[in-house]
Amino acid sequence: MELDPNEHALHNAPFLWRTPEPKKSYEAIIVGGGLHGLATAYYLAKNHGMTDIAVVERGWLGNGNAVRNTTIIRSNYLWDESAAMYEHALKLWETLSDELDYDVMFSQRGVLNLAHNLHDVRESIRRVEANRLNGVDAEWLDADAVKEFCPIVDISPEARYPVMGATLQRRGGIARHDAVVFALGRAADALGVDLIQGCEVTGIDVVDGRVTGLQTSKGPIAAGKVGLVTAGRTSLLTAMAGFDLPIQSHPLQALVSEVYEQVLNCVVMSNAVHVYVSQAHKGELVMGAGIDAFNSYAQRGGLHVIEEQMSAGMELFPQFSRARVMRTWGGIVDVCPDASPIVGLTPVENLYVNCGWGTGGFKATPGSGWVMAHTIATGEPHELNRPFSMTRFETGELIDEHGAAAVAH
Amino acid sequence: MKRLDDRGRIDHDHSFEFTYDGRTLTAHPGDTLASALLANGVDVIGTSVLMSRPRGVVTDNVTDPHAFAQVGTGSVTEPLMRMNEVEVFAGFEAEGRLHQGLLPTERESTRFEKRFAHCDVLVVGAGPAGLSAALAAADAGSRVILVDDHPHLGGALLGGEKLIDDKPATRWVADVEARLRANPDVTILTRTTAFNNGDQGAVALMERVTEHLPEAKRDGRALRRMWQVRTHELVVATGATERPLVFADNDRPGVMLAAGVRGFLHRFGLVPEKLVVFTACDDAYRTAIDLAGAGVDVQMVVDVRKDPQGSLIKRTRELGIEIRDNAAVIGTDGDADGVLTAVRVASLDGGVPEAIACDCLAVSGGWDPLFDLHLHVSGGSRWNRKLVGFVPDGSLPGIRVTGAAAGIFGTAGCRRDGHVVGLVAAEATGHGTTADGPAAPEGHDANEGPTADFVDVPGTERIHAFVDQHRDVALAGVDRALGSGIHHVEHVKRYTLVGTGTEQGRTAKVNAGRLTARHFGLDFAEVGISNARPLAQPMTFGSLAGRSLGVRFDPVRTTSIHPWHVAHGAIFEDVGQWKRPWFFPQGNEDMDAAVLRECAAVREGVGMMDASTLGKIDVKGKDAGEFLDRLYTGVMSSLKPGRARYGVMCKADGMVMDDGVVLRLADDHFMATTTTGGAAGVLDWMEDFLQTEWPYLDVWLTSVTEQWATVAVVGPKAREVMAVLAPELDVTQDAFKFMQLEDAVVAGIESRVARISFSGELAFEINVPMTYGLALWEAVFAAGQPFGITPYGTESMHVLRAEKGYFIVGQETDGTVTPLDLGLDWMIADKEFVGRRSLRRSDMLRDDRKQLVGILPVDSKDRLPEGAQLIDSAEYEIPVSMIGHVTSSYESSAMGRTFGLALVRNGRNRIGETIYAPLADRTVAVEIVDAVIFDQEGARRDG
Amino acid sequence: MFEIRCPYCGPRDEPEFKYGGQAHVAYPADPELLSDEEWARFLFVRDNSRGRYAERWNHAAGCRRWFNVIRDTGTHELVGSYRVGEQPEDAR
Amino acid sequence: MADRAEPLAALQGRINDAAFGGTTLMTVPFVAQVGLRVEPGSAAAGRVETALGLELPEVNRMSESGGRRAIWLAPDEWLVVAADGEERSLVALLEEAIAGEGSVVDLSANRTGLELAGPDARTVLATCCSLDFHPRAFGPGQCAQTLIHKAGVLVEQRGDDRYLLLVRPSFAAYVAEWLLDGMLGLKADAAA
Ligand SMILES: Cc1cc2nc3c(=O)[nH]c(=O)nc-3n(C[C@H](O)[C@H](O)[C@H](O)COP(=O)(O)OP(=O)(O)OC[C@H]3O[C@@H](n4cnc5c(N)ncnc54)[C@H](O)[C@@H]3O)c2cc1C
Ligand SMILES: NC(=O)c1ccc[n+]([C@@H]2O[C@H](COP(=O)([O-])OP(=O)(O)OC[C@H]3O[C@@H](n4cnc5c(N)ncnc54)[C@H](O)[C@@H]3O)[C@@H](O)[C@H]2O)c1
Ligand SMILES: Cc1cc2nc3c(=O)[nH]c(=O)nc-3n(C[C@H](O)[C@H](O)[C@H](O)COP(=O)(O)O)c2cc1C
Ligand SMILES: [Zn+2]
Repeated sequence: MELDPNEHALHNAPFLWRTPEPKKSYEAIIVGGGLHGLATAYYLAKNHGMTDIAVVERGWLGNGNAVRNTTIIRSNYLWDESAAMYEHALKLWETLSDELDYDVMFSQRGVLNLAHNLHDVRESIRRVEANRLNGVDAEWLDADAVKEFCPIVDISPEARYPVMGATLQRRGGIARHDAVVFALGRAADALGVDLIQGCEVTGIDVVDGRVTGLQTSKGPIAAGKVGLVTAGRTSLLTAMAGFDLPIQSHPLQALVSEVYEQVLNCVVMSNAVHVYVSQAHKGELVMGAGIDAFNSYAQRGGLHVIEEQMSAGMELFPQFSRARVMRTWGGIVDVCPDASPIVGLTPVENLYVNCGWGTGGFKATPGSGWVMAHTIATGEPHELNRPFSMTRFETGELIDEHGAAAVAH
Repeated sequence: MKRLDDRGRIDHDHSFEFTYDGRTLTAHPGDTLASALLANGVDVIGTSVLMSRPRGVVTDNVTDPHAFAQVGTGSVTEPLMRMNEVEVFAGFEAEGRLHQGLLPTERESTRFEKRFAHCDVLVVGAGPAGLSAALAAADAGSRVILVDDHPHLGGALLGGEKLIDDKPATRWVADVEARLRANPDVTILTRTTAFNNGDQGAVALMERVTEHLPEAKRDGRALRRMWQVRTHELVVATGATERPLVFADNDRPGVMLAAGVRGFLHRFGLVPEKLVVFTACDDAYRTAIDLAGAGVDVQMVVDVRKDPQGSLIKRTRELGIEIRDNAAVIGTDGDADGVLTAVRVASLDGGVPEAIACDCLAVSGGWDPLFDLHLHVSGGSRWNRKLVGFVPDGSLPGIRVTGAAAGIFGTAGCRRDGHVVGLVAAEATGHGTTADGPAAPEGHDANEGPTADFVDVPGTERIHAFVDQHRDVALAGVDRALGSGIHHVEHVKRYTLVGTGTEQGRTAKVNAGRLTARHFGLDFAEVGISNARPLAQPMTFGSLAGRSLGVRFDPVRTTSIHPWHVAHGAIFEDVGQWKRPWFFPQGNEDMDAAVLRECAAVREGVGMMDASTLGKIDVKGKDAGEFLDRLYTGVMSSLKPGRARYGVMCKADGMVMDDGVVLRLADDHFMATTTTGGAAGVLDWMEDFLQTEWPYLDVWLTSVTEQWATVAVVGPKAREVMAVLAPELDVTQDAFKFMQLEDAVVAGIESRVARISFSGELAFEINVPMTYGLALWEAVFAAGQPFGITPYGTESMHVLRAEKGYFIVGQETDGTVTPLDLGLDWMIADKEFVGRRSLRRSDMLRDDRKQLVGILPVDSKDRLPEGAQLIDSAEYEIPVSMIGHVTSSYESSAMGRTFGLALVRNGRNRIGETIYAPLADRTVAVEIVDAVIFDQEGARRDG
Repeated sequence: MFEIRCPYCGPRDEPEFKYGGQAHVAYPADPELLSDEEWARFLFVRDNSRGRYAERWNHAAGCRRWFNVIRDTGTHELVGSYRVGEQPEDAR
Repeated sequence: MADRAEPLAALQGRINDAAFGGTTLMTVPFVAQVGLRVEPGSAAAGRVETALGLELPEVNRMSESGGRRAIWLAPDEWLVVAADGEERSLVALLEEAIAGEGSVVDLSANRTGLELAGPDARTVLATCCSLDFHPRAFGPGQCAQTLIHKAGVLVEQRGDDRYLLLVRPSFAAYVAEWLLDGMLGLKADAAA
């Protein structure tokens, strides 16, 4: 089903947001009008009653990874800390459209993670078992069951890397990236949050170890508290505040095909062959490519990564041969050494950071906003984000999500 | 439309039949699907995406928002093919599907190829600018590739009646083409689209090799070929595209773009009966003039501008064509099928509209330079108010935009600019000399007037005045978006979907941006248009994958012994790119039965295994021992020549990275073995430290993984087999100890034999040059027959080593496990090694870390799945706290029971305790035991 | 797809190379002397700036040498390459 | 000694049949191959040159004399190739020459050879290798380590239109599959 853009013209357009100029000062400012920034602002207002707040965004709302991701939502992560965080988010997704009164097109069509060798199988079962005991829905399917669930996957044993089975999270799925931006922005605006676009933060004022305000392209703005929610550009911002993060920013490319009648009824991800693909509501195939190895802020990567993706895709879905890549793009993903985010306090008082979601933070959107809002409002991490602190890199208490589910989208 | 016999570049003398929507139609060689349909009077080619409105062909090129078809049938059907690009042939089949194509349902075997190419100057677009550039660069001595997406060179010159040097422009084209073809360093590719521009001149092209031919004439050749060009200089001469105007019912079949109408005349000899032209620029007058010249009844030119001047307008008047200035088409009328029958024209100052009968309305809102290849690498653009079009802004290294793509709209200017750009590009590649004059400035020909900044007709009905005809977005849709508070074009795009269709809104985006700017009273130069991205044209997955499929997708690596494994019915396991025998079933055995048999043979008699895939690194030099000491947790420098030692290495973060046995061959010579999957990574790791951290060490590394094949002879009877194979070699315990190496002739092959055991049994690993691997294997198999020698695979190997508590990298470890967690405290020598410091971090010192232990299910028949989680109590409620997981789990023939290995919190202090594996269908009690379960004294390794 | 100049073999396509992150970060001479914080910095923190950046590449499919490249992380311009032991000014 | 296995035995038939229009693919008989690591310009390198009777070639080049040739692999690395059976004597000769200042490793089984020759050889390579083999960029006596799609190879131009590819045996079939497929496509083009 797709929205008819004209039909609504006959009715009054639902209002999305105001375009305010920044006030002189705010109780709290969120830097970054991506999904996590918008969700943070929304929950600050809604859960914590803070309305003297602003989101400052250098471009337009959503112009970072928010609109560039492949929209896969799932919570079947291996480690307890991650599973708790993502499951919290998934539960929020399940009621988000109703709560925000705006259809974010969350479709729980199921996410398959394919296993192609014995190592994959072992790690998949390990994850399914851990998920189940953490209260996260997860199933192991053998190859025939995979075929039954997703008939267009090629499971023939002659394949270079035959499908040996898959994990399935039925509650996982996709949502419409742009709609989520509209929905969260509208809800935050309605609660009084100033969404300030075209406002780039160029400096962070720190006095006696404590943040007091921001320098921006629209002038200085004072702030009692500041949350940095700037994904791939976070290193540039923390440098303004005088500290570094263990983050590298990489291009991650994705692509969409032209629009076809529905052929793919679920999300399929494969680690060994490196594919993740779904078919959006409108009918375009949405596919993610591998990460480009180098770091970059250019929002683009190499075509060879896409070419490899196409070979991998054809291995699993031979009938995609005549599907066409219509548009490719790259986001800037903020990758942490353990493939888990950093959400919490910083060395600067009243300055909080939420980043490192890397290739997989879309699914966390409501959960991330929820715990970030808690952290900003109370000055203490929420129980769920406590393990995701910066200090884990010193103690070694990493939450290493590379091993079991290396395709972290 | 009607076909004129004396016009166009098609072969009028021949014709053939093809099928569209099940109807049999005729076409001529040279026809595209679009021209063929127009010639057959197929005005309605399908319906639109949201409103199901009838739609027709709009123009003669790939920017057409409607002209898409589903081509072919069965497994070779291809959705959304461009009707203006697809050439028809006898037997061609297509169906009108303007959106939502159909994917085939089966695998196809069509060939899509790739080719690499290199050049000094790549010229994209063979219009006057591109041809001039290519010729100048080639004449200067550069290696040139010239590409154009049409079957013929000439670009816009093919769709008009221009003169160059007083001769028809096509004569000039032919002349330039001949000169280029005569140059051996020039490659000309027609029917080829440049679709992606990457960094440092990496340009991707797609050539339609046999697509225009009937299946029978393709003869096994590729349908398409992707070219991966690396060019020093890229010349973008891709021309410009025309954009429409917005008015009520502007989507009716019969409403077309002006240059398209002209193109259909000149390229295909097609003309309407009665024409009206509606324009905001001079160029569309060419359509009126040319069609009048072809005998078409040109009713009127409706021009939104007041009192336009210039030679084209003058000429139009001279032909007696009525020009209605300061006027607009405010609506259109159609017949029962919706096809255009009349337009309604009114003055922009108001007044009564006048209906004018026509079957074609040729519209032009102006021209948009097309420079995607510059945008692909983050090139900028700026709005040129005078041209009323976007032009490239700023220059990028190695990329030059010329001709109409750069906003130079006159043919003479295009030639001039192309020539200069060609010379400059050649010079940049070290050929020729500086250009002989200035390039041409952007702008129209001197005889052409300015384009009006005009998008939609004031007061137009909103619902059926289309901005994006492909996505069915009308003014009303844009209004609604703009009424919601958004004002950024990207938000408008994402709200309305303008420009997100398969032609990426080529005819829509600029108008949508201008409407947005006007609505908010903003300057369009600031508002801009939504982002353009690759690909310049959509390309199929299959053609981008090329031949990298199946056996060519990823290497299948096998050892020299592999043919024997295949011949003896081995079932294989993928380990990285290697295929390794997993088990060797006999008769109807399943895996469990085969593995029990194989393991029993090894423990009771003798087994043999192909261990050739293990990584092997030759380490040579005076400092080789010191070097290895710095990388392994243990000490290697104290090893005596002729002896071997097991080693583990960590990443800098202290986590186990790889393990293997290190053999000392001489004082300054070692060979380190690695895991199969880790081989490349370990060598890279070693080289990294050697080259960048310790370049002063005298050490030389060489990969010898594939120099050596390794056959392991394992079991209590291994000595007896060895005695047969190597009569010269003293294999007695005293002469040949555990972890000792000997050079020996084995089965007549010069070998290096080592007593290394991964099973706890007496074992000999025989290493011979890879080419002798199969011969050795066969000899071992033959010599072992009297002892019942049993080939075994990786599964049995895993069972045997697990019984001994040996971990497998990647199975017991996952990047979060330290050597201490594995109980390898004894291997942490008192010296610095990479990663050591990490073992002192607080989290590494916690006593409740997960540690490697053995587990025995209380029910000795119950085999746990690997990956099962472990908890403290038999009763539990979800969520439950997990204390570890089962890393390995097997049935042991030696012990007659199931067992496993697990990582368990504080596990080593909990030996003897019972914990639980809560499975979906049952909860299994398991006892924690020492990781070494079988033969704890190690009595068996010496036989 | 980058074309990277190996200082030994010459310009080659990116797939022949392996990326190695920020250049000029030495393994600490005596890790035992470092605090947990200092050690964590070495292990995990690398420059992530926008603009000209000195980074390591290994010509994995060619001469297997590690070398350094100056690249602009904002534009992908490859300014030059230089050998291990040389300084960025040597970049050609 | 026992028989040696040809790494490409299983593909030999297809390799033989691939020829078209004078372009051929062939497997290459066994040769002795020895890996040499030595500091260029050092005394040891000088002794190696004397012992081999040839100059150690510069980057991306090969030098040849008396049936032996040295192929440049890296700034301090060469592959020395000689007739089958010479590996032992060659190792001994080189060991003696370097006298502990470097490394000499018998790699005779570590790579296997494929020879591609004929008027379309360059185009066949262009189907799977990104190097520029145009005569302006690559000529006889030149060599390079590069990729055939995802497999490493050492390419050496042995004459006009004649290329030797040395490949690890476990990748040989993969490389052959690419070359055979390239030839198949070009054969069809040539026929059209
Ligand atoms: C190709 C791709 C595929 C992906 N696929 C998935 C997937 O399938 N599932 C999934 O869960 N996740 C996926 N992700 C990851 C996901 O997109 C991100 O983790 C998530 O969107 C990041 O959160 P965010 O919304 O806060 O970041 P962003 O949307 O990037 O928000 C950061 C914002 O900060 C702004 N900003 C930066 N600097 C400044 C400054 N100085 N001043 C003011 N504002 C500033 C930026 O403009 C931007 O709008 C994918 C990412 C990519 C690139
Ligand atoms: N008077 C006007 O308003 C006006 C406006 C625009 C153009 N023109 C005329 O058009 C001509 C422009 O000459 P030109 O040489 O700049 O361009 P051109 O339009 O003559 O040639 C460009 C060629 O490039 C091809 N092409 C475009 N993108 C391609 C791609 N990605 N890959 C491969 N081929 C691609 C096109 O199909 C075309 O054949 C001149 O004659 C000019 O007078 C006039
Ligand atoms: C799930 C999803 C579906 C998309 N579908 C389309 C589409 O149908 N048409 C289109 O042109 N772009 C589509 N896009 C891509 C966007 O147009 C755009 O490229 C992407 O949001 C990144 O923005 P950028 O290209 O401006 O950098 C889609 C993107 C996503 C994430
Ligand atoms: Zn190199």
